[in-house]
Parts: sequence; structure tokens; C-alpha cells
Amino acid sequence: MLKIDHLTKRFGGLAAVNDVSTVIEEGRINAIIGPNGAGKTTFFNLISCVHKPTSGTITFDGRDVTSLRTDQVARLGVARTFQTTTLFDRSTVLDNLIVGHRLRTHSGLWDVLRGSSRLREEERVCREKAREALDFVGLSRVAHRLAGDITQEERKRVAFALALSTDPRLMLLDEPAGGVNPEETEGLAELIRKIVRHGITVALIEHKMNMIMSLADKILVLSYGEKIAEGTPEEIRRNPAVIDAYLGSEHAEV
Amino acid sequence: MLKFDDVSLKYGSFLALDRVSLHAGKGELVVLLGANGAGKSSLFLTASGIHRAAGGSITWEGRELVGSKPSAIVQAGVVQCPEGRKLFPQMSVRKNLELGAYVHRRDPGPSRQTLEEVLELFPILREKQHDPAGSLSGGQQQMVAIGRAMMGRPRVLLLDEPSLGLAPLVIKQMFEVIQRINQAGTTVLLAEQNAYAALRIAHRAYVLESGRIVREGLPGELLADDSIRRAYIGA
Amino acid sequence: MEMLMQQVLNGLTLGGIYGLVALGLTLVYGILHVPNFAHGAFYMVGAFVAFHAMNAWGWGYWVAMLAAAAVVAALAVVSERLVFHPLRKASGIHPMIAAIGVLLFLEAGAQALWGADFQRMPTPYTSIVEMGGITAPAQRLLIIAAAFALMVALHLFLTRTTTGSTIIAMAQNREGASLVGIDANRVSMLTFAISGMLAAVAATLYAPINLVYPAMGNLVITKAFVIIILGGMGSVPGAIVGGLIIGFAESFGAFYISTDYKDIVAFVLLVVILSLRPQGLFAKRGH
Amino acid sequence: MSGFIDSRAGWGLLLAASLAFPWVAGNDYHLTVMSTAYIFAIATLGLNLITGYTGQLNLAHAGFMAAGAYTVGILTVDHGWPFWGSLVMSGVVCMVLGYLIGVVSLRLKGHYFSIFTLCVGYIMFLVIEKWEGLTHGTVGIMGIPAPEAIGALSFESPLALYYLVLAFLVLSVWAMQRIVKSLLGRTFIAIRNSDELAEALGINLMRNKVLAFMLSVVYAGVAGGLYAGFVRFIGPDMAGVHHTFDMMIFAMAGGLGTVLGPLLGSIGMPWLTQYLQFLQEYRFIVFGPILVMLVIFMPYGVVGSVTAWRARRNARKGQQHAQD
Amino acid sequence: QEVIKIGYSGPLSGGAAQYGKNVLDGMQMAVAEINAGNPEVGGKKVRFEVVPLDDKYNPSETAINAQRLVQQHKAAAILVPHSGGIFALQTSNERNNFIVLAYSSVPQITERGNKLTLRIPPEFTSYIAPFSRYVMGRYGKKVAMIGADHDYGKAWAAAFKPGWEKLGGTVVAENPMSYNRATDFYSGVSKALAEKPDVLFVGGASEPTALVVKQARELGFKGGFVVMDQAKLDEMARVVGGYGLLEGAIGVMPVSEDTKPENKAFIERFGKMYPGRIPGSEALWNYTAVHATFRAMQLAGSASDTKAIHAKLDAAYKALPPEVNPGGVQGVDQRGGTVTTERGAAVRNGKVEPIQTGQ
Ligand SMILES: Nc1ncnc2c1ncn2[C@@H]1O[C@H](COP(=O)(O)OP(=O)(O)OP(=O)(O)O)[C@@H](O)[C@H]1O
Ligand SMILES: Nc1ncnc2c1ncn2[C@@H]1O[C@H](COP(=O)(O)OP(=O)(O)OP(=O)(O)O)[C@@H](O)[C@H]1O
Ligand SMILES: [Mg+2]
Ligand SMILES: [Mg+2]
Repeated sequence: MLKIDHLTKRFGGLAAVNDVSTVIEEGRINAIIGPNGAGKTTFFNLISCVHKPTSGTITFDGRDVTSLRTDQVARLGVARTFQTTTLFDRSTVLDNLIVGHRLRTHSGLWDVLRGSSRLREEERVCREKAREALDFVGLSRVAHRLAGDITQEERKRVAFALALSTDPRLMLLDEPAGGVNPEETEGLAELIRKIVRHGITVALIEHKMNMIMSLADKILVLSYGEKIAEGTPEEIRRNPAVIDAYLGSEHAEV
Repeated sequence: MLKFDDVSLKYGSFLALDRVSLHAGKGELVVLLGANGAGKSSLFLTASGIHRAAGGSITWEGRELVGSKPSAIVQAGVVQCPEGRKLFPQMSVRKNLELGAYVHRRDPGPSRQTLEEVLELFPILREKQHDPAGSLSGGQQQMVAIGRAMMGRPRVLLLDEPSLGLAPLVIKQMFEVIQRINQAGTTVLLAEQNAYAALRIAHRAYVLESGRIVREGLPGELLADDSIRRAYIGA
Repeated sequence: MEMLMQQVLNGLTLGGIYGLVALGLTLVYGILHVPNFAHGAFYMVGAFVAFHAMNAWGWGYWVAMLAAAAVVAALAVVSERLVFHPLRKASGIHPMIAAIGVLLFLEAGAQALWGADFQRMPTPYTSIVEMGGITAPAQRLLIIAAAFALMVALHLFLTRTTTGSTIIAMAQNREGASLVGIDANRVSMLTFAISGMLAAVAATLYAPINLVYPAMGNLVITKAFVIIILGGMGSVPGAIVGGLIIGFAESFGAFYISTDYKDIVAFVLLVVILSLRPQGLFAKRGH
Repeated sequence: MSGFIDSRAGWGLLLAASLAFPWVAGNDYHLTVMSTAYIFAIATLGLNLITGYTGQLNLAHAGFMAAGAYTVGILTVDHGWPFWGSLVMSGVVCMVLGYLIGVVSLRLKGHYFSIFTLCVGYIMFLVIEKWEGLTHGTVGIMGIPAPEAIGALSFESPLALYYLVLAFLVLSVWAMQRIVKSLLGRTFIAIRNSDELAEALGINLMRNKVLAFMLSVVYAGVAGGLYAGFVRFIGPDMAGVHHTFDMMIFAMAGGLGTVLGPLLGSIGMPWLTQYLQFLQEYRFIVFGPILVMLVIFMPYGVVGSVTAWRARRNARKGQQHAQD
Repeated sequence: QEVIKIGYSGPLSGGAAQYGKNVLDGMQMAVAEINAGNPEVGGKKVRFEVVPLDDKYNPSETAINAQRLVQQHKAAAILVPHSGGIFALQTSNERNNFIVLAYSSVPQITERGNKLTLRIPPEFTSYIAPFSRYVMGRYGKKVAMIGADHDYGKAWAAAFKPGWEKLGGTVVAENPMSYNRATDFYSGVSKALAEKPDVLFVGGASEPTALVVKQARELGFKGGFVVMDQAKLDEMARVVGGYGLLEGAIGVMPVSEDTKPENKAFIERFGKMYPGRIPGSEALWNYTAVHATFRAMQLAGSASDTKAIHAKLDAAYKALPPEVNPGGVQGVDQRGGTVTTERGAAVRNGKVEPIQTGQ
């Protein structure tokens, strides 16, 4: 669904992403791993059009999206989560989520001033989407709590819910389980599987190998901005270049 | 000895730490396990004087830390590598590290040597030493944070999830480093999600849940405990 | 040619004063994370204190300058403790409004103490120096020399000394600074003190060729704002270069375009520069 | 308190009180203070939209208010337009200016935007002062006609003007309520919280920010137009940044990011300054510290503090429901 | 005993505060003198009082203050020392029935036919020819104009230019400057001097005007100055340290240098009431205006019938004893403006000498 051709991004003299070509496969969990500073986050930033690539193209469903704005690709169906999600602490979780579906609505100022039926309908849809998303991530019980009062792990899930309420086709998850303990990591992994079952493609950056190995359908390995390997978890686990650059010897058997 | 006695902490009306008591003997490496939001970081920030305990006392070699200024606590040798790194993003990596030795500013000789050790340990930092710390990748920044704490030449090192965001290979090296630091005589209190690796180098461990200590024991005992294995180590 | 040199001299004078005021502003910006609207009032109080010391107590110019620096530094520290310290965790707009409160208070206070009229500050340097056809009042040369000496000194202090680094560290991450053992309170008081001192010295240098009155700070502070965003907020070299740019723009703008539009010159310059370079001239990268 | 006031009944009561005010007030002085406060309340509501709801502190707001006032002044005095037509134009002129200035300035973030707009405001002031051919320069525009009568309704007396201004205020509040409670308002709030996140959620930052900016300056422009018809003399001083500061203080005191707060703030604060008049030139010695204490002890303003408390209580209730 | 209140709305805080206070001082002094004489109006014993309100130079605040003064304090007359406030009040004063005592010589104030306005200061146009003739004779025909750019300054400059040219002079540079906002006059002055003028036209508030003069001297200017009447030679001399630098400057006769006996007496009384202070013309004109208002009330036999009071202002000024009219106002014209023969003054050899300006 997402095709990346010879993608390069330079910061000054440093090539954070260097001539990477790959595809993100529809309906699968695509993982990206690599040493620190390999360019994974930058890679995501390029896909979601936060940064403009120095060269190369990105094609989403056959459409060249390389020079679009972030909000435009989001409307095409690319959603992402952030490592830390800023919520408006003084309103409720549900209120925070309603805006998530805004990109699928069309009401403008005129609808607002007229109080048009389209606006009312769309507001209802947004609210429904928000509830659905909360349900989906298993947080309906905190819908009416103030966003400032929920726990870190709940915040992570709210971030998922926000991304889900945009009706995405591809979700980019940057270290979703960073700082999450194994039990809850398992919960998040289950959530990710559920997302994929619902027909949403996932691209995932993570350093937790257990999680990656059990979750990913396909792994892309970056090192110093370059693609050094790509394949199934089994292949990656045994790839000497990856062991050398990233996993270290003992992970090969874990 | 670093000793927590009935330490409580409140955020507004929320009780984040509820009469926590624990200790780390001189030269000991103690691990603190706990789910997200259990209160590990809160405990560390209280020890460093960033938050003020609502009750109880924290002593280091008999000296009361509750009520002391953060700077005085660092001066006394209790240094933290905080969660979220808290670097100086626009300063160069080198300057960040040098400021880690702020409390030793009157005696710069040994600091230069520690700096060398840190750069040895994380070679990528030597490469990037003149870049602003904020431009580094997440994991590289974590290395700077650990290095900065080491620069304080701590007698007690509080490490709050140091492996966060690090590649497996680097994590492995890092645990080796922690062990080495500890073996050189530094008391280490380590909060970790990566329970398996942490317990392998620990002398003793505590389990924190919802602001309370629910379990204490030797690494072997905890590793053998099924419920602990399930919660903190994974299947 | 002679005219050109005259304008260069004038540009340096203005640039020096603006630069000093902007430096103080930029330093405190690092601690407060908002532009300190009360800074112009510090400048004004500095001028009044020096004026008072010279007029009422007959102190010498330099002693009066020291006194002004000391008083305003103390005033800045007090306002840090009472007003800005309690607000250190508040969002941007709150310290800004508090600063306006301080500004109103100081302006009204100065008026109550010294009256609203224009005062004139004496100076021992009244001679006029003739150099190759250009005439330069000694006070102006003094301003240029003192302002730039002070800027260089401050720059060295910030970059070469550990205490200087602590100020920068604090500006970038307060909690991080505490955790390496920097006493955050001390540093933020120190920063306020330095900023107040710079304002007072700038005022005492400049007042003899100008007037002293309660609203005098408003003129300079707007320019200082322009300078710090021109140079990049929180950037020390930015403040110095920005000061010079605005000083020269005003001086040459007034001479070659029109005095009528000289104020607009500075602002239009800013609009143009920021449209091309939204982060200012000297802002550092990092995220 | 705000729980009640924010309800339909509360707003109704507020409206009733303001309709009845002239009978209580007894004299034109009170009416004039109140009418002026209402005019500034309209502008403050606008400032609150861009600052309180969208998170961009616009320090040129008074400049836009002046632009609106000058539109009315120039059209009525120099071109013989009727007041009402000119008032419409004041909104239109500000909308266009807002678009042009917004597109340039909203590319900047945070304090850069604030200081940039501070300078824009100053430029607006200088343009008004220097462009004599258009604005009469420093002399200002005098002899602006009062609003023409509509049918039998004439607007010469302070009482009639009071009701006129009140009508505009009611309209402004009503429209603002609609905006902020709608999806559009939520979009603005999302931008305030984190523009990075908002963008990732598919919100076109520039378009929404510019829209919020334009709406906010239209409020300023219409308020300025009303001001011109009310005071009937305008000078370049109107564009001074201290007026923006005043409005910011009104909004802050009441509670930024609420509709009721800035409204109450801009009605309450002028009365406070009127009552401090006896202190004469010393009143800022008192007012300054009051302001500081307000910021420190009531950071969300009167209304903000009460709403937060109420939201928390409701949240607890809501949670109980969810658990039931 | 009835209390008659006269309103004042002007700047008492902010940049123009001192100006406002100077005006107020003159008013207070007049009121103190009137009260000391056991005043009666319409056969009733009365006491006078000034009610001052701060408007920060802001016309809308002037409007609010006026309402308050009229309705709470029943003031029949309100003195406003700035044109914006005056214009704002002129929209409603006839309907609300109060007299605007306008301290501003902008011509529009009396041109609009407001029936309840008194323009307190004299018109400035009478100075132009005699001032010009004097400096032209002493220094030459080339003038550079660097007056202030506020409304009053511009009105002056607009009238001065044709006046100067009519006498055969040329204007070599026109470079108005912002006296109140500028941080430095160096560039503006050097630009004007680049045209090698014989005379500089300057003027705004006294203190910045003095700085402009000083700046010109520092840049080597040796010619004379025409000083607009807002600036006073004595106040300028205080700023630059004596009349030395002001050699060849011509302006209005400073109150403190005017040797007429009634003027000297006024200075003395003022000094008693405000120890250590020397009155300027803001104090003087408004002092006389309050006396004239009181006298007009007596003549009208009423403290509230504003039309009658206004109609008697001319007679009142004429009836004032010279000691309360040291400026020598001769009456009020049809449009409500005062009529005066003013005197000019020039600096020669470090001393002020009077220059006859009347026709
Ligand atoms: N805005 C930027 N300016 C300059 N350099 C940058 C910028 N963003 C990233 N870099 C550099 O690009 C490289 C790749 O960074 P990136 O954040 O993509 O790494 P990563 O793979 O996500 O690492 P980690 O696993 O540690 O998060 C790093 O060396 C970093 O220093
Ligand atoms: N500054 C704060 N204000 C209010 N509540 C806080 C604050 N910091 C932490 N908390 C709350 O206190 C509880 C303990 O948080 P803490 O960060 O100490 O947990 P932790 O064990 O370090 O978790 P993690 O593994 O996520 O780092 C959490 O519920 C958290 O939401
Ligand atoms: Mg990353
Ligand atoms: Mg933690």
C-alpha cells in the first residue's frame, strides 16, 4: 500500500535516511528496527510528511504523496502516534477525542453560525467515533475523567484511540511500548493485533525484541540511515549483519 | 546507607507514595520493579529533592535528605539519571557532560578522566560531542543522560529506566556498565522495566505497586516467583 | 563621507544601548520563557536612581551608576522571588501579564517618588571630541566603549565560565539543571540580577544625552523586543547583532529616508527578516 | 456559580440583568461606563478566540480595533457613508487585513508570533498616525455621526446607545458560543494543545489558524466601529498596545478559554478602575499588585477556576455512572 | 453653603502626566484664591472645588469622566487639556449641558461652531511674522524645519512655512521628528544641518526641544532658532544649563522672565502655594480661565445655567483684575476663542529680551 523509492533525508551533512526503498504491506504488521540514531523516527517523519525528503518518492495507494502536507496525508489515511501525547488536561478524555474525527467532516464556519443539520449530524458522528475508539482500546470507563487525571498507560491507549478515530488505513506507531512493563506490553501487542484484524495496516518502531518477533509479519532493519536487511522475523533473527549491528549475539536465540 | 523510612508523597490529593520503606546498603545494587505509574520515578524525584515528601524521611549516611535542596543532595553524592532525560537540548553533547560534573567544578582533574570513560563507553557520543544534544536520536540522548549522571561521580546513583529507547545491543552494554560502576563501589538504585536483565545484576530487589512496597527479596527468589515472572518479565 | 561617519557613530551609540537592554531581556527570557515586559521599567528605575544619587546626594557619575546597578539588581531579584518564581510552572501568558502588573506598579511608583516631569541627568563628560572632521560628544563615545566592553565581558562570562553555563543550562531545562546540582533558585536570581544591572547601566549611560521620566522605558523596550526576536530569542550574539542592526537601521533610515519614518524602518525590517527566516537570525537548531 | 450561569437559565438571567440595568443605574455615567465596557467586551471575546481557544497571543488586537474604528470614521466623515454601511465595512476591512497579516504572522510560533504581532500593532499605529491623507494623522477624526435611526429607533441618547451596544454584545456572545462549542471550536482547541498532534490528526493548521485569526479580528473591527459611533472621536492612540494589554487582562481575570470569563472580566475590570479613580495617579501602585496576585492565585481566572472544579466533580459522577 | 465643582479630565498618569498636573496646579491655585474671598453666586455663599479625573489622554475615558463629572458632581464646566478629549466631549456637551474649557489651540476646536466651548490659550498665528522677521534679520533667510510631529506641531509648521516664505525666506529642509517617542535626535538634526540653514524651526515639549537645540549646537550649528510656543525658553534653559546655548532663539515670553508686575506677583503667589516651583503657561492660562469662569457665573447669577455663563465669559475676562489675568487676555470672540496680545522673547547675549509681537 505504501511504496518507498530511494528515500534520502539529510540534516546538514548527516544522512539520517539514506537511499531506502521498501514497501509497507497492506493488512500486515510492518516493524522497523535498528540501532539508536539509525533514522527510524526520521523515516516515520518522512512518511507522515513532517519532513520533506531530500530525494526519493513515497507512493500511497499509487498516489505520489511526497510533497503533501502532514494534514493532507492524514486525510488520505495515515495516522501516527507520538511518544508523548499532549492532551488538554482540563477537559474530559472523551472531549479530547472528539476532534480526532474532524478530518472526515466538512462543516465550516457557515454551518456553525447557522447551526445546520449537517453540523449536528457530523458532531454526532464524531462523538460516536470517539466512543467507539475508546471502546476499542478498552478505556470506556475513563471517558468522563479529566485527561489530566489518567495514568501513563491510559495515556498511551488514548493516543491509540486518537489515531483510530481518524479512520486511518495505515497507523505509524513510534515505540508504543516504550517504558511499558511486560504485562502491559502484552496488552498493547494484543491491541495492535486487534487493530490489524480490523483491516488497518500497522508500521511499528520498537526496541522490544520479544514483542517485535512475536508481532511483526515483516521487519525492516535500518542502520546509519541505510537499509541493511528486510524479511520475516525468522530471517532477521538469523541475519549476521543484524546481529552485528543491533541484536547482539544472545538475542539470536531468545 | 541510603534509607527510605515511611516516605509518602502527594500530588494534590493523589497519594503517589504510601509509606514506602526501603534501603540500599553501601555498594549494593538494588532494583526497583513496578508497573507503569507505580511510583518509581516519584520515589526517585523525592530522593533528589525535586518533590517534597509529605511524610517520612530519606537518609544517606545518616544525613536527612527530605527538605534539602536538589543541589545539596547532588553535592552529597546522590545523583540521578532521570526519566525523560532532562538534557540541555541546545548545548553541545560535551557541554552537557561537563555540566554533569558541576559539583566538582573546583576539582576538574578527575572529571576529565571520567569524561574520557564516558566517551569510551558510548563511542557515538565522541563522534557527536559538538552537536547540540537536542539533535540526537532518542537513544543517543539516553546515553548522554547516563553519561551526565556518571560525570557527577556519584556515591549513590539513581537510574530511572536507563534502558528506555535503547537498542538491545546497547542495553546489554549498559547493564555491564552499571555493574562495573557498582563494583567500583557506587551504590546503585535502579528502576527498570527490563526486569530480567536488571535482576541478573542485582543484589536485592523491591516490587512497588500503586505507591506501596509489596515485595522484597533476592533476585533468585523473585525470578522463581511465577506471579512476578508473569507481571514483570513476560511469558 | 563625513555625514556617513556621523551616522555610523550614531548607529553604534544606539546599537550599543539597545543591545545592552536586549541582552538583559534575552537572558531573562531564558529563565521566564516569556518576554519580560517589566524590563523597560527596570531601565527607567535605573535612570532615576542614578539621577537621584547625583542630584540629591551629589554622588559622582560612576558611583551613581554602581548604585543604580545595585538597586535595580536588587529590585529584579525581589520581583523574581515575589512574582516570577511562584509562576515558574505556569503557562506563557501568565508571567507575561504578571510582568505587566510589575511594569504598572514601577511606573506609578516612580511617578509617586520623583514626579512625572522630565529630568535631566548631569554627566562629567560634556566635552566634544573632534576627529577628522566629525564631531562626537564625549558621552557618546563613552556609551559606545562601555556598551561594547560590557557585551564582550558578558559573552565571555556566559561561554567561558561555569557559572555562565549554569545560566544557559537553567534556561534550557530547569529540572535537569537541578539534577546536576545547580541551585536553580540561585541561578535564576543571579540572572535577574544581571539583567537588572545591564538595564541600569544602559540607562545611566544613555540618560545624559536624553531625558529621565517615568515612561522612558517604553521607548527602549519595544526596540529591545524587536531585537531579541530578530536575533533569535535567548541568543546572546543575536541580541548584540540585532541591536546593531536596529541601531544602524534607525540612524541611516532617519538620515537617508526620513525622520518621520525612522520608527517604521525598524519594524518593517523585522517583518521582512522574520518572513524570510521565521526563527530569527541566530536561533540554534534542536528539537 | 458558573455552573448555573453557564446554563441556559444563567445566560437568560444575565441578559435580563443587562436589560434592566438602565433602571438600576439611574444616570448616564453608569450607562456610559457600561456601554464602553460592552464594546471592549466584544473585542475581548475576539482576542479570547485566538488567544484563549487557539493559543496564539495576538498583541496587535487593538490595532485591528482601531482599523475598524477608522473604517467607520473615514467612510462616514470623509465619504458621507451611512454609519451602518460603514460598520459592515469595518468588519470586512478587518477580515481582509486579518487574512493578509494572519497568513504572514501565523507561520511564526509561540512568542515569536506574539512579538511579531506586537510589531504589527505598532506599525498599524504608525500608519494611522503618519498617513494623514487617509486618517487625518495625529489630529484624529472628529464629528463621526451617531448611528442613524432605524425606523422609529434613534440612537442619540445614551440609553438608546446602551441598548444598541448590548444588542451587538448579545449577538457576539451568541455567535461565539456557537463557534467554540462546535467542531470548529474543538479544532481550535486541538491546535492550542499541540499543533503537531493536531496536524497529525489531519487538521490544516494554517487554514484553521487563519480562520480563527480572521474571526477574532472581525470582532475587534466591529467593536472598533461601534466605538467610533459611540465616542464619535477617534485618534491614533486607539491602536496602542496598552489597549491590547487591557483586553488581555480582562480575559485573564475572567478566565481565558471560556466565553463567560472574558465577558465578566471586561465588564468587571473597568468598574474596578472607576472605583480606584479616587487614588488618582497612584492607582496603578494598587492595581499592579492586584494583577500580579490575580495571576498567581487565580491562574484560570474566576470562571476558569470554577469550571475546572465543576468538571472534576462531574467527572467523578460520570465515572460512578460508568461503573454502575 | 453650596459647593460648585469644576471638572478636570486629563492625563495624570503615563507619559503626559506632568503636563496634566501643571494644568491642574493652575486650576487649584485659582480655586484656592476664589474660596479665600468668600465667594457668592446669585446671592448665595458658595465654595469652589476642582474634581480631577485621570483619562490617560484617552478620549473614550474623557467621555466617561465627563459623564461622571456632570452627573455625580453636577459640574457645569469641565477643563480638558488635550484635543482628542475635547473633540469627544464636543459631541455631547450641548445636549448634556456643560461647558468645555478647552486648553488646546488646534483651530478645529472653535471652527465647528460648538456653542459651549471656551478656547483658553491664544492663537499662535500672531507669532509667526514677528518671530520670522527677527531671526531673519539676525541670521539669514534659510530655515530648516525640525519641529515635533504631533497635531499641534504640524498645525504650527503648516502656518509657519507660508509666513516665512512671504517674508522672502526659503525653507531648505522639512524634517519633522517625534519629540515624545524618539530616543535620539542625532540623525534628524544632522540631516537638517546638511542643508546649511541659517535658522532652525524647533518645538514640542520644552525638554526634548532643549535636547534638539543642544544636539544642533554639538553638531556645530551657529544660527538662530524659532521656537514654537509649546516650548518655553526658561524651561529649555533649565535643561541645557542656562541661556548660553539658546543664543538667538526666539519664542514666547516665559512666564518666569516676564517682568510685568502682575506677572511677578503671580509667580510669587504660585511659589508660595507650591514651594520651589516656577509656573509655566499651562498653569497661568488655566488659572485665569478658572477665575474667568467664576466671574462669568457671578455675572450670570447662576452656577448651573451654562448658556448664560458661556455668554458672560467675554465680559468676565474683561472684568478680571490684572493680577488674576497676568497673561492679559482681552476677551472672548464670537466663536469662543480668547483674544490676547502676546509678547515674544529672544535670547541675546545670554539674556532674555522682550520682542513686541502685537500688530
Ligand atoms: N532535526 C534534526 N536535525 C539534525 N539532525 C537530526 C534531526 N533529527 C534527527 N537527526 C539525526 O538523524 C539521526 C537519526 O535520528 P532518528 O531520530 O531518526 O533516529 P532513531 O532511529 O529514531 O533512533 P532512536 O531509536 O534512538 O529513537 C540521528 O543521528 C539524529 O542525530
Ligand atoms: N507531577 C505529577 N503530578 C500529578 N501526578 C503525577 C505527577 N507525576 C506522576 N504522577 C502520577 O503519580 C503516579 C506515579 O507516577 P510515577 O511516574 O512515579 O510512576 P513510575 O512508576 O515511574 O511509572 P513509569 O513506569 O511510567 O515511569 C502515576 O499515577 C502518575 O500519573
Ligand atoms: Mg526514535
Ligand atoms: Mg517512571
